[in-house]
Amino acid sequence: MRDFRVVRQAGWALLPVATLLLAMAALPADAQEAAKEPAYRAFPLLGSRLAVWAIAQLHLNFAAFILGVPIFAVIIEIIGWRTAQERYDWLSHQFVKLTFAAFSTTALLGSFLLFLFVAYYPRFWMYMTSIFFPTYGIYALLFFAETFTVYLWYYGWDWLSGPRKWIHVGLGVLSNLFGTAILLVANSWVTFMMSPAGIDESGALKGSVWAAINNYTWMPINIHRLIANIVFGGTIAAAYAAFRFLGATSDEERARYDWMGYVGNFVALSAFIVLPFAGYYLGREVYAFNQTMGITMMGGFMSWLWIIQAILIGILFLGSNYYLWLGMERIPGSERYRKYVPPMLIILTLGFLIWATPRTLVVTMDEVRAMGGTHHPVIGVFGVMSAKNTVVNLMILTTFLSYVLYRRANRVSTRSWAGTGMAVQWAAMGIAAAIVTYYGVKGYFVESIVRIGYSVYQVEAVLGAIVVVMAIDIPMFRGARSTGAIRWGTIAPRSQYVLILLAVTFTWLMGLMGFARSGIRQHWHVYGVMRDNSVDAVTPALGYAANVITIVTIVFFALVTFIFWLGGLGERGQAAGHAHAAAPVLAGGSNPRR
Amino acid sequence: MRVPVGVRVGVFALIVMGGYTYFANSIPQIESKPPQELSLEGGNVTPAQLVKAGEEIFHTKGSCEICHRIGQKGTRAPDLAGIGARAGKTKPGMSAKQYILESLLQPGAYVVEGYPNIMPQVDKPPIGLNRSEVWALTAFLESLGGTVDVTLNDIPPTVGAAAAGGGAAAEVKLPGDPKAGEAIFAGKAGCIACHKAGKVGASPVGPDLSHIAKIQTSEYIMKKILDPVGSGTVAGYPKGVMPPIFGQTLTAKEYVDLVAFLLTLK
Amino acid sequence: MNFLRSRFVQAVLILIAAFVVLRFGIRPPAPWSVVQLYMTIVLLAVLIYVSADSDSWREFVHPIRSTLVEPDKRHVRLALLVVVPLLLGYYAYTQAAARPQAPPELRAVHPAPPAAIQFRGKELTIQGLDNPLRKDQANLKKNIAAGGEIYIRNCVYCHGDNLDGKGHFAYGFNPPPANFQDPGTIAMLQEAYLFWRIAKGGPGLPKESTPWNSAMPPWEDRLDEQQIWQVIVYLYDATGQAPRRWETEH
Amino acid sequence: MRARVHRRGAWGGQPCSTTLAPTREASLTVGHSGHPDYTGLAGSPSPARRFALVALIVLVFVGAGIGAAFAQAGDAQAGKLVYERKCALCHGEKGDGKGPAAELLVPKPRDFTTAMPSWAVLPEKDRWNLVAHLKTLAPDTFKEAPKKLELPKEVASSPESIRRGKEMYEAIECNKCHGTDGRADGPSRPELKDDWGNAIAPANLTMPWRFRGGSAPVDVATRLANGVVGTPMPSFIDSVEKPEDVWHLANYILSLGPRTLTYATLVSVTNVSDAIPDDPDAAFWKAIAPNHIALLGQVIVDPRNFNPSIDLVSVRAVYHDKEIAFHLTWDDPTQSVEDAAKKTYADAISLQFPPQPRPGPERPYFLMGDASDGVYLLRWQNGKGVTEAAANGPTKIAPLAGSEATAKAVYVNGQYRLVIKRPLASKQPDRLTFQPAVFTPVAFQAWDGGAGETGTKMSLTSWYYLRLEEPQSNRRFVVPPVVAILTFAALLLVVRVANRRA
Repeated sequence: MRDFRVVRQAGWALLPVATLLLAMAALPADAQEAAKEPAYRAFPLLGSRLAVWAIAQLHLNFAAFILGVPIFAVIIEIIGWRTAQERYDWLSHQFVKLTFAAFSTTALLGSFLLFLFVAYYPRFWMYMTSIFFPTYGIYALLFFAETFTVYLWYYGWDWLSGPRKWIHVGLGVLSNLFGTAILLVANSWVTFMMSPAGIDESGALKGSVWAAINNYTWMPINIHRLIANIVFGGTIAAAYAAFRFLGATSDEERARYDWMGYVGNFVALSAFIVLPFAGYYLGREVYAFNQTMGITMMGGFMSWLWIIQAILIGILFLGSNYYLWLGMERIPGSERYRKYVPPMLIILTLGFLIWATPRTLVVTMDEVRAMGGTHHPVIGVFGVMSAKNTVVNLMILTTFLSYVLYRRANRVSTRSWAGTGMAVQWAAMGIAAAIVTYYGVKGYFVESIVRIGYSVYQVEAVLGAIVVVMAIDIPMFRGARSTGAIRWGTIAPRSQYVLILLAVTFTWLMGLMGFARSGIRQHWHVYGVMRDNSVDAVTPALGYAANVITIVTIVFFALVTFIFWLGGLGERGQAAGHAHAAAPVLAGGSNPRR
Repeated sequence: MRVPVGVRVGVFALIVMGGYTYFANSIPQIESKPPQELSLEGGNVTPAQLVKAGEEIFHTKGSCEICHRIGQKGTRAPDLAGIGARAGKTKPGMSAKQYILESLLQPGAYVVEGYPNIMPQVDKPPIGLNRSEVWALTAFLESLGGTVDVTLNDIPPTVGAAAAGGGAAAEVKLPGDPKAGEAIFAGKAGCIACHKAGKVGASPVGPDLSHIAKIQTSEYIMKKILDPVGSGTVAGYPKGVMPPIFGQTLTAKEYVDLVAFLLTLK
Repeated sequence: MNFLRSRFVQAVLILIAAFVVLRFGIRPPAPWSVVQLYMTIVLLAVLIYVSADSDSWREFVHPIRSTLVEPDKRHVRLALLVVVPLLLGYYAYTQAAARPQAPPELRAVHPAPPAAIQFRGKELTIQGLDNPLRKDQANLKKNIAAGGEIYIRNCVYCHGDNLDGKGHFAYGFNPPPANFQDPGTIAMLQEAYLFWRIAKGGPGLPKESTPWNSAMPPWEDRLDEQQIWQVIVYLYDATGQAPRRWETEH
Repeated sequence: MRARVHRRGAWGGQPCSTTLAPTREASLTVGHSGHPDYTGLAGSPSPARRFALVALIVLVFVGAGIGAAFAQAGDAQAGKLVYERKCALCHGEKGDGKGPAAELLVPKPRDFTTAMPSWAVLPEKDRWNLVAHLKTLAPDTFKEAPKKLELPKEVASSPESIRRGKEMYEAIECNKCHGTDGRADGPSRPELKDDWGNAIAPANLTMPWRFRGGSAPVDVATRLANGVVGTPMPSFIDSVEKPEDVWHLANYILSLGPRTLTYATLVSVTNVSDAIPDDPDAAFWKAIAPNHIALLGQVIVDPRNFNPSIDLVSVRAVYHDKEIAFHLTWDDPTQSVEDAAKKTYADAISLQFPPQPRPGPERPYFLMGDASDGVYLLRWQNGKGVTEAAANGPTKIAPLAGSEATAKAVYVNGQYRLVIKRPLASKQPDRLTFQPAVFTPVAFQAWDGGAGETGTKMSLTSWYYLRLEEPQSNRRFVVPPVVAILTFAALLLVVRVANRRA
């Protein structure tokens, strides 16, 4: 029975690979033939652009999920393996199960996307092939290797346990390496479209394909996507746990999924905190590649996109903190820290207000006249980078404080130097906040080029404080006295909606950023090289983009729900047949030792 | 009545996304349209579009403004205001359309009295307009006081062949004689009064031209001689010293020779 | 004051106070769109505040629930059932009957410059372009003075003699002329960007910056390259701002 | 209270001579605490040109909100630096009014009545330093300390006062320059010159918000008592019958127009059911609220117009199911038609629309469109009437055949009032069909032919919105009850659910 399923699933995943190879073979061999091809064909009803957009976005969502989740799944598996805690192994297996269910859908969407390119943008695809043909083979090979290792990893879970666990962990690591390599290859195509390199004026490849791969935005996108994938995987896994929590019928089940949601969210949050820095690096490289593109992105046509992005990020910040605060309630002893909540909330809210302040205002003419210009003398001060960098760093610091308080909610340090340690921790955070604010204010009085450099100091101050605080925190609470075990499963149900809010918001945000990344090319397929002459060459307005993103996100969640439901069906059938896989008892008695 | 978890979560997610979508739709919507690219040949072009394209070419690629002005008498070339009306009467037996085309494609065939014969053929490098561009430019000139009646068929198919083939301006081979140009540099034009060019000249008034062909395009050099002010002055040198008279004092041959000489300075 | 202890009352008071501050405390008045955005954020924060722990949430919900449920609050309940719909209906009436206003507009503050422009038949690459006059420090003073003359002859009508965008013609144009004293304008831009804006004016703007509305003339018809650079050095000198430099890396 | 005023000669409303009478020791103390006091100047009788300039500058600076009693000593050297930075471009380094901007400004820089902005942005110290520096430019003039002039006691505005003011207005012949209704259309207007021989226009008294000296009664009374140095405006304190007549005059002048004006951002077109009268002076129009639109000089295309004559048009617009009508009111000091001998052109005004309604924010270029994207104009010219026209730029205006628009204009005492009518829907594809409840772009252009305005020499606006109010909109009666009922239902549901759970 199970073997049959393996074959069937493997078939599903291999089908796209075959399609891909077939499609490539079908491409006209030489340029003579290519010239006869029409440049575009029209996708029925939707139009080619919308079709490609929607499928690419869906494919990307799934791909991000199946690449992101295994990264922390393998880390959790290693934790479980080294600490010999069954529940981590169970959790890791759960996560991989989620990935696994989404695997073939990803491949299917990928091949569909390929079909769309070949069929509806033949000339564009021809051009990309002329540059990247060598990478296609590598991609197919990597995909095959990835499929193979993930299958072994998932199905070998029981078989490769005990003394052979190291092989199993090795498989997990290997599948992640393959997955990341796939990401890097695919990114080279995407980033080449944004910031082409290694080609001559006519657009032909100059030297080796490596120059085209290693273009301005390739490495920043690699880093940004890798981190974002972890965040995304974490939020989706947490949302899944939240969903199961809300539908749970027993305390034991609730406890288990409460914990799973917590871990998923913790993973997401940890990666999320570094994401803005990766985004900043990407932004800088875009500017460095082409100033016009940079300004289109930040100041011009897309300026309001960043206000929406700011609102989404603000909601992610508020939501993450809110979840931690609600989570403290299930920890005896946390009442000590409740008094910190209002001040933290005030900082986060003020930060959010400034963070979301638009620079390009939506104003009526009456308002313009009242303001004496399109700039507001007060609000304008908050709309600039200096203010935003400052508040986002303070928000990160506050979120970190929330997490530190959560960590020590049920613990009392027994170290003799605890008082001094805490004083140093507070001082580190205070100094970091002071540095951030100082450079934020000073940024208004220096010229731009100097101001840009200040953001680096601000980031360093925050990261420095995080490192110092954690370096003290870990020894300080080793072997600490407990004020009581965490009562998993007793968290307020509204916290689970927060997890769902975070997942929805992050997915939507990914769609928005996809639009931004793709939209800044404007009317180019390959920026500055291959013009988009199709009927869809117009870069749509934000409202239209939002509609598309919402629909794609709904479809994505519907598909995910359906796939998880299918996975659940199998599990139920199994549960009826065999004894239920040992799920660790979490309620009571388990005090996570780290 | 308990609402199923799936429904509750679904509704919640929809509300959240609906909020984002509503906000994105509530701000004024701006699309980014690609710049209009006029495909002249084969397409249905209105005279107005043609004139607009021609006006663009006049100001940019055509480099016409180096010598010609509209509504202002130039020192090197006639004022083009009202050319559309005047063109039909200038040369007996020639319509406005024919006259303008002749002036663009064979500038030497008829030179307005009082002006030197210095105009280059617009379909040859360095200007190198293609057939459509000549078409649009003619339409624009006709529109200055006359009616636009030029069609693509009026323009010989051979026009712009050189431009289409060559492409890059770097390959321009000018017909001038560098030897003769050197004599003009030292003699008639008096460039050596201010410029140094290799062994010739020494005065530091203007920039050293010994390697000018390496650092400047032929286009720039040609323009700079005719329009010293409009082409900008190299930083560090006084502005407005170079006289703007060469368009009038030099003959077309002398001018071409001088450019040819300067282009040898690498 | 026991009354102020109530979470429900606190929530309402915070919202009212925030609205009063944002709507009436900022001078000149903040655009309505910004006030709305801010109030949404404040509302979110207040909801989190009242529900951040279970006690607080119970306390917040209690008055609402008791009003809805308890028999002795029947009159309050009925009153609310009448008053709230009436209030919202009245609000809807004021909205529907209001005199229509000109719709709000959005105009990109810093539109994206082209990589290169055609300036009087010559191609100028904007990206990485520096003001040539800055190299000539000896004559900078002279150039600034020349720029001042050009400014006062050409620009002052809109941008004002104090360079604050309040010239004679400023009050009637939409968009209003740029205020160079504002640190958010020229101080954020490279000189080459200013060159593009001055040379090409309103008609040279990309679509998202509503080129059809801008009254900025394309100055390439009147000023030559040197003169535009002179005006630019004057603008920075007269406002005490420094231009943004190009980054040296890459 | 009798003002101590030393004056020479009487002006009697004559066009000004080029000599200045600078012996006015005009300083007045007025019991009006919110207002600054004014310090007049005394000096030698020499009408030195530089003196006049410096005097004016000092007057303006001192007037800019500084109490005379606390006149501080400024640092002339520091003032020189400020002067060079902020003033010299207009007024010249030597203060002789020969800065580079001088040729374009009207009135010329030395005359501060219109072109000079408020320099209140400068720190007070800088302003005092400037005063000190300015005094060094004409040192002889400032040897004597200024003396004071006192205005009579303020008379509050009342119908009687205004009536008395109107009598005085005619008695001292204000109308010779300022016109019967104060619209600057008096018969002497063409001959007016400032003290240096430049043509200068009288103020339009119906627009007090434009008075550079301020539009408070005390400001106006001060101008009347003092005159405006350097301009043909003399002192009238001795011409009026009684000194307090300056207050009656001030009250009358301020009754001619609103103190401030709110400019419109939207032209609202009212829906009417009756026939729309052709006569611009019909009572019908008075009931419609005007939309005031600011016009500015065209400075983009040559020849440019830096000193536009017409700067305001008030628009009233109505429509019914067949027609739309625009009632336009604007001040023009001279009624003129095309006349090559006198170098005048026809007065004209035009309304500009896109030729078709279009979705999205995109529109033709506001300056009458361009070659590829033209505009549709409703254009009225004095003597020629209304035409419909298409324009592809300010120099490419082509009348459209088969115009369906009609117009009727009147010109009274320096003001045009015009009604233009057109069918709501146009049968032609190149002419806009007006639709209710749609924001239609609209712009205006005006030409004062008497001031030599024609072609691109015009005043104009950028795009505004025009909106036809929905006919008999029921929305406000339908929407609120629906909202109320829905709210009620929602509340009821909440109460019921809560009770069931409890």
